[in-house]
Amino acid sequence: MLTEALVVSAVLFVVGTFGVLVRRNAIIMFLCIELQLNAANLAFVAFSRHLGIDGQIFVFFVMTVAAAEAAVGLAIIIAIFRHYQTVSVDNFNLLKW
Amino acid sequence: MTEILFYVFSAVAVGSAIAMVTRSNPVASLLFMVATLASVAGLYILFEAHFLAAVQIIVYAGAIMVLFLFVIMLLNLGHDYQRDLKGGAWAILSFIVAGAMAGVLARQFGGTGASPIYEHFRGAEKIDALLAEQGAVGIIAHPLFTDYVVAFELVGILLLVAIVGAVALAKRRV
Amino acid sequence: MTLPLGYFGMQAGYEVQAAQGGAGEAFEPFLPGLVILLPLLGFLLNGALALAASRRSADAVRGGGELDFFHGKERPLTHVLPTWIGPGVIGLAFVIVLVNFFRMLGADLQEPIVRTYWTWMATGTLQVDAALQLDQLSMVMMLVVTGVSFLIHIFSVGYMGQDQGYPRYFAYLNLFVFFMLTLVMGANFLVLFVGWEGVGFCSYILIGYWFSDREKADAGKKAFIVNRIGDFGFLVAMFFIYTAFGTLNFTGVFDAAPSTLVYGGGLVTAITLLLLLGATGKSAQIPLYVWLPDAMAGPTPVSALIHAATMVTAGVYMVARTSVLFALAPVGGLSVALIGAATALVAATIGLAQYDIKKVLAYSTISQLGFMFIGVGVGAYAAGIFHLMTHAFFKALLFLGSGAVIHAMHHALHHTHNHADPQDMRNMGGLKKFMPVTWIVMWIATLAIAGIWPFAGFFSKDEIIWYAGARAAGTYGAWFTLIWIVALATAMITAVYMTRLMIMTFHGANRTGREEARHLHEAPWVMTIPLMILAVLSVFGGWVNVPQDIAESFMGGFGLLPMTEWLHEWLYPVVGVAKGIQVANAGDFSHYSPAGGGEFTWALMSTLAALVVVLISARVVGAFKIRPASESPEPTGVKKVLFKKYYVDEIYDGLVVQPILKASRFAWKVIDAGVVDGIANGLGHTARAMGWFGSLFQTGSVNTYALFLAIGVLVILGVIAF
Amino acid sequence: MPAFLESIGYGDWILHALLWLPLVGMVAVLAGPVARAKYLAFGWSLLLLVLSLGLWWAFDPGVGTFQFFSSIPWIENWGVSYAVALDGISLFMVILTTFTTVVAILGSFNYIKKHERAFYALMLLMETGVIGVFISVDLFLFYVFWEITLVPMYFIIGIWGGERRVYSAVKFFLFTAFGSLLMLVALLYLYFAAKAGTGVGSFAYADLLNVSLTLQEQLWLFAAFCLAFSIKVPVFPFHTWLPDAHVEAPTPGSVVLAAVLLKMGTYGFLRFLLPFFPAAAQHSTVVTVMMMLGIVGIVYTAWVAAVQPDAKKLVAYTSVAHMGFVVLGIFALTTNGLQGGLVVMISHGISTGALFLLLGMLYERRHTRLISDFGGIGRVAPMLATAFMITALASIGLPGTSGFVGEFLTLVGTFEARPVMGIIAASGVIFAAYYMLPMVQKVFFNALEKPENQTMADLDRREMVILAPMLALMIWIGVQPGPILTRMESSVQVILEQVNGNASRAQSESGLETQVTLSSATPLEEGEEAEDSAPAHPGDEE
Repeated sequence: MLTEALVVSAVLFVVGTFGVLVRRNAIIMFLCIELQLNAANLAFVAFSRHLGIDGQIFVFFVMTVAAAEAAVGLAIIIAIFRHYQTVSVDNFNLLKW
Repeated sequence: MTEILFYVFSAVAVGSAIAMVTRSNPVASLLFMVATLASVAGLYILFEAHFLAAVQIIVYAGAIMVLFLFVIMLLNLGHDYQRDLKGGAWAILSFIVAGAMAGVLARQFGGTGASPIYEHFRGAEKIDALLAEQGAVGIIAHPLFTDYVVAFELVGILLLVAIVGAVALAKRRV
Repeated sequence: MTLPLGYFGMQAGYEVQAAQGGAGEAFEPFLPGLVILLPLLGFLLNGALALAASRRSADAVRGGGELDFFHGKERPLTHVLPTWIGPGVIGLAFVIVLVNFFRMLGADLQEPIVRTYWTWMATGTLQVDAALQLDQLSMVMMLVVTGVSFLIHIFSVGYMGQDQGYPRYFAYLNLFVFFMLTLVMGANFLVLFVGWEGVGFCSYILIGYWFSDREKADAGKKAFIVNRIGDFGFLVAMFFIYTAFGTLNFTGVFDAAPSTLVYGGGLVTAITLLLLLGATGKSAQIPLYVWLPDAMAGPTPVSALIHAATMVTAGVYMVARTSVLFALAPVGGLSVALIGAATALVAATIGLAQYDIKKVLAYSTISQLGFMFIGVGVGAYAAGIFHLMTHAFFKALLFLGSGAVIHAMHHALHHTHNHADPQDMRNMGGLKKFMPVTWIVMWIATLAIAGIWPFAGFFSKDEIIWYAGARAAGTYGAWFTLIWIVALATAMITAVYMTRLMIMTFHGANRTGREEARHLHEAPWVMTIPLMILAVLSVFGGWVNVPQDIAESFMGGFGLLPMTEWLHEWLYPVVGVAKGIQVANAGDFSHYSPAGGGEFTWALMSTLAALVVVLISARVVGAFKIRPASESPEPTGVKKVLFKKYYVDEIYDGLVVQPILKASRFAWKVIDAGVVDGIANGLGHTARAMGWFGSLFQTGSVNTYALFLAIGVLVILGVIAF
Repeated sequence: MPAFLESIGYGDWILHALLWLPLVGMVAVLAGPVARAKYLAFGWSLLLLVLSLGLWWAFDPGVGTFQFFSSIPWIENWGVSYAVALDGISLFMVILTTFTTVVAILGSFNYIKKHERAFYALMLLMETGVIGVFISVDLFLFYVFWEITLVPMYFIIGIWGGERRVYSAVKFFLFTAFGSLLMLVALLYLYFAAKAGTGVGSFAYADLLNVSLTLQEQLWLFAAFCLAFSIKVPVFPFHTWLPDAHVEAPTPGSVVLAAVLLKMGTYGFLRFLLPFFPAAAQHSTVVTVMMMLGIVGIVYTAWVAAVQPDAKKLVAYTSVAHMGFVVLGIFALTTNGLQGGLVVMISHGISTGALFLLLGMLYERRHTRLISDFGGIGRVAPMLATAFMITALASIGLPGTSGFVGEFLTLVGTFEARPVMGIIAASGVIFAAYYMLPMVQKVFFNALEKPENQTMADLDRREMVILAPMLALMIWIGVQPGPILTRMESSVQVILEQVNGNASRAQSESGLETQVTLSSATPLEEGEEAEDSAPAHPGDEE
């Protein structure tokens, strides 16, 4: 079952990646990143069944960081939205050169 | 039974993930995401990670996703949305990259089990024994408050900082 | 300075070992270092006074005016003390030199006395000492330098007395004497070179003494740069000498030279030719003579001291000093003589057509230096030094005399606010009744330079011509014959242009203008006394070295000339080795005459010819109708070519100066700013272009970055997987 | 004097004091009041000068190898140590540095008007860096100090410079940093090669001295080091940063740059390039190329200097010409050449430093550097003119001044090695007059026509105090260079022995090693192997 879980994890990760690449809505991009994190979590949990409980501890930490990240990220999105009245990342391209 | 459940949860997780990525309506995406998270929580249970599954449902699917929903609604993105998928060459390029990544990962993970790394995978019984002894919470809590206590405290500080940061960022300039 | 008239038991020729009378006593030099230190001390004292005075006048300039140091009731101290310090230190030095000279006379000095003071440069392989050398040659030079300098310093007290920069002038002049003495007393090539460059520098600051005048500053600069070309030759010659001998000491080099160097070999020829290049720079010979006429921009006493009597003769001294090397290199010697002959002729012809009294004298100096070069070139080193000495007397006299004339002219023109050129002979005429003393002494000098018996120039010049002719019998005989003919012709031309100068200046009608003529007067005693002393020397100075033939058959009978060939005997310990080498390798021709006849015959003929030329040209020039400069037409034809000095300055400017300037600009604008900096900037631009290309990837769009990230991850995964 | 120095244990602490005291001074300047910054910096640098002068007596002229050696391990894993020492070559560089710093700080009293504390702090930082370069006998340490010197100079040009200061500062930084990086690569290669040879990694000078390298390797490493040093010197095609930097730098910056920073390049030639890669340094083509570049530097830059309208740029180009003499003397590989080169370094430091100070004084009075804006200054500022004249004469090498001693010995040394090169280089004496005299004439002689020049002040007391010791040194070294030459002679001999001895050794081995390297791995890989095996012998580390 480990192999299958890993394949699922890989598929979820790739779907998340694809989402990050093609979506313009910053919030959805965020969601996709959460998806990638979950994919990783799944792999951790799958491995922890065989290699020890530490994998679950990592998942715990990843979730915490994801929560923090979501809080700050969404706050940033709100701040940006106040400025541009949009959350489409195509409009946020000042960060160059 | 477990096998069937595994495939069901997996199918739901992958399917709703794809739907999440492809739906244009943010709220719909979000709901599909919740579905994905819930199925992943189911997978966790199958792997005997009961505590994590509970946290996944409560914190992730519950709290964090609601936070997302709040923001979508706060910014009034729930309607008048426009299609925000990038199209054309960009989508093809992204698909190729993502597909290649999937291929590589699948090749790596989807081995036959003959790989030497699987030789060591004999810990399930031990974990089951521990689980029986300490319970679903205890098995996490024990290492968390002994070996990983520093990291645990740091994560706590991180959350505090994130709260302060979020407040500072989202606060309306007076 | 008259030489003591002691008769030394005398043999003709060089083969005989010179055994001087009163031999046996060791020569004990008397404070030789002080000879050099005294002028340096004078320089420091006068220099301090000069700075003090300059600061005062600078304050006045800053206040918007000019400070006249002589306006007040009495001269300020800064302008009084130099009168005593300047000539004083030189006079003291002269006295010390005289003491040494008498001591040397009484001693039998075969080897030079070397006094080492400290080690100047010492590396693992090279050792150069700060050392002075006393021998017969340096003694002659020291006497000439200090003696003539002393007189010129005294003259300067009068001539420069009303100059605002009086202390500065004496500071420079003392510094010059210091370097000149270093030059003639140095015991190795490097100490000589210190003096060599030092006098060049002093010449530079003294020519540009009135530095506010652009032309004068230019002339000084030209002198220094042209001199440096010569110095380059000298420097390279030193490298050759050092690598060949491992030392730069005169004694070491000259003792080793006959055994180390091959007669006529490439090395010694190269050394001598390079030394010759150095000498042409310092002594104003072709091709580097062009600075000397311009150098007349300096004060006239400076021209007398530096550009007639001492510094310009350094080249002759150097050739005589390195006579051993030149004797070993027949081609080197011949080149010296050829250059001397060419210079003598060219300069003399230019001198024919000049109007500026100092320019005439300048070209005359170049021409006479050419004679000295012929002398040292044909191997008659003593004759060259002899002419150097007599020339120092009569040319200093001529310059100082012209200085007195210019001084008078300047005052006269100044009184009437006339802006005519006080140095242009066309503005003079008939000055003899205003300045009789000057007139007489200048005629004495003219007769001396024209080579008329019994004046000093006769003996020295005649001897050079004789030896040039004598060499016609040996190798390169055709060249020496040519040199001999040129020398004879030049001697006649000398008589012509000098007579022309005298007639235009002192005879005929006065052309200064009626009002100006009232202010013409004789120079003060402080200027005329040095003139008179020099005049005496110009008359009798030649008697120290009367050819034996002449002494016995002509004048000896009158008992007038107790010394014969004294200078030859005196210098024998220094130049004898060279003479020996020459005799051994090329043969002895000192009694050969290319056109027959003995020394006496030729001497008689030449003095008669010179006399005739002087008389004829006096009549011819006297018959010309000369008009003041402002009314004179521009010279035409041959006269114009001569007046324009064969356009040599223009040719040099076009062929050397401008191309170097153009090349410099090219190097700066094109190579430096264009190519070198262009490549550097080009690299910078390339880096920038690459950066611009890289910046294309920085779209600012998150998706793009995410794609790059994904590709990166993919690559890493691929590396792990495969 | 030596007895007194002995009694206070001078030799034990002097190098450390010279190296670190400027930093203490820097902190003091930064912490102190602005108004006192310059006095504090001046007093502090004067103290350092006095301290460093003791070296003159404490130094033993008979010993050619390093003196006052002390070494403390720093980064032991890499074999880096804090090792400082002094020999006859660095002795003069250190004294020149302390002297120049005093002069430069005193010369900037009126010139520096903004951010005074920062400026004087940077000057002291510079002193530490430069002294560090000259006394380090550990290449890692050397490299650290080498790079440290860039920083203060970059800011000095960039903050207190003229109109195009930023361009010049960046150009200066990029040029020198570019060379340094190549040197770092070569240095690491050398380190690993040494490790491969001995099994112990060390950056110590003595350990890297005897690394056995093939001729091929030597040539490459030589090229890398040489490029870094050549840019610093600067040798001909890399010189264009110098005029720009000099023109834009403030007077004290120019003084330090000319007097000390350029010497780091030639010092590097002497200290590292020649002894480390003797076979390359004696390689006929290499010597020819380097000497040609030196000659081009002498003649070509003299020509370029002659047509500069900007007096400071003119002097900057003459710097290149003088450094050309040094390069020439060094690569002549003769005693005379090396000693002459060293004397030129000292002499150039003093005379060009003085020229820049004098030009700075003119600039303070007239706020222009263009030669054509002056004329007749000799009448209103006779002291300034006299000082300038003497300095100019020392610069063009009139006998009796310091410039002549150096140039003459250099040329003699060159002539011994390559007569034709010596002759061509000797023509530099002509061109020196060709560039310097017209400038002197146009500035100090000619008519005093411009009204703004007529009110120019002469030297004040502070300026005389600055110039007097410099002028005295120019003449003293010109007349009596003996004490200096004897102090450097043994060290020069040591370097020559290292070059000649090591070269013969390398050549005898290179025949064997070339064949080995052709077939097997490069030494770098050998070095890595050795690194792997190193922990097997932990005892070797100590």
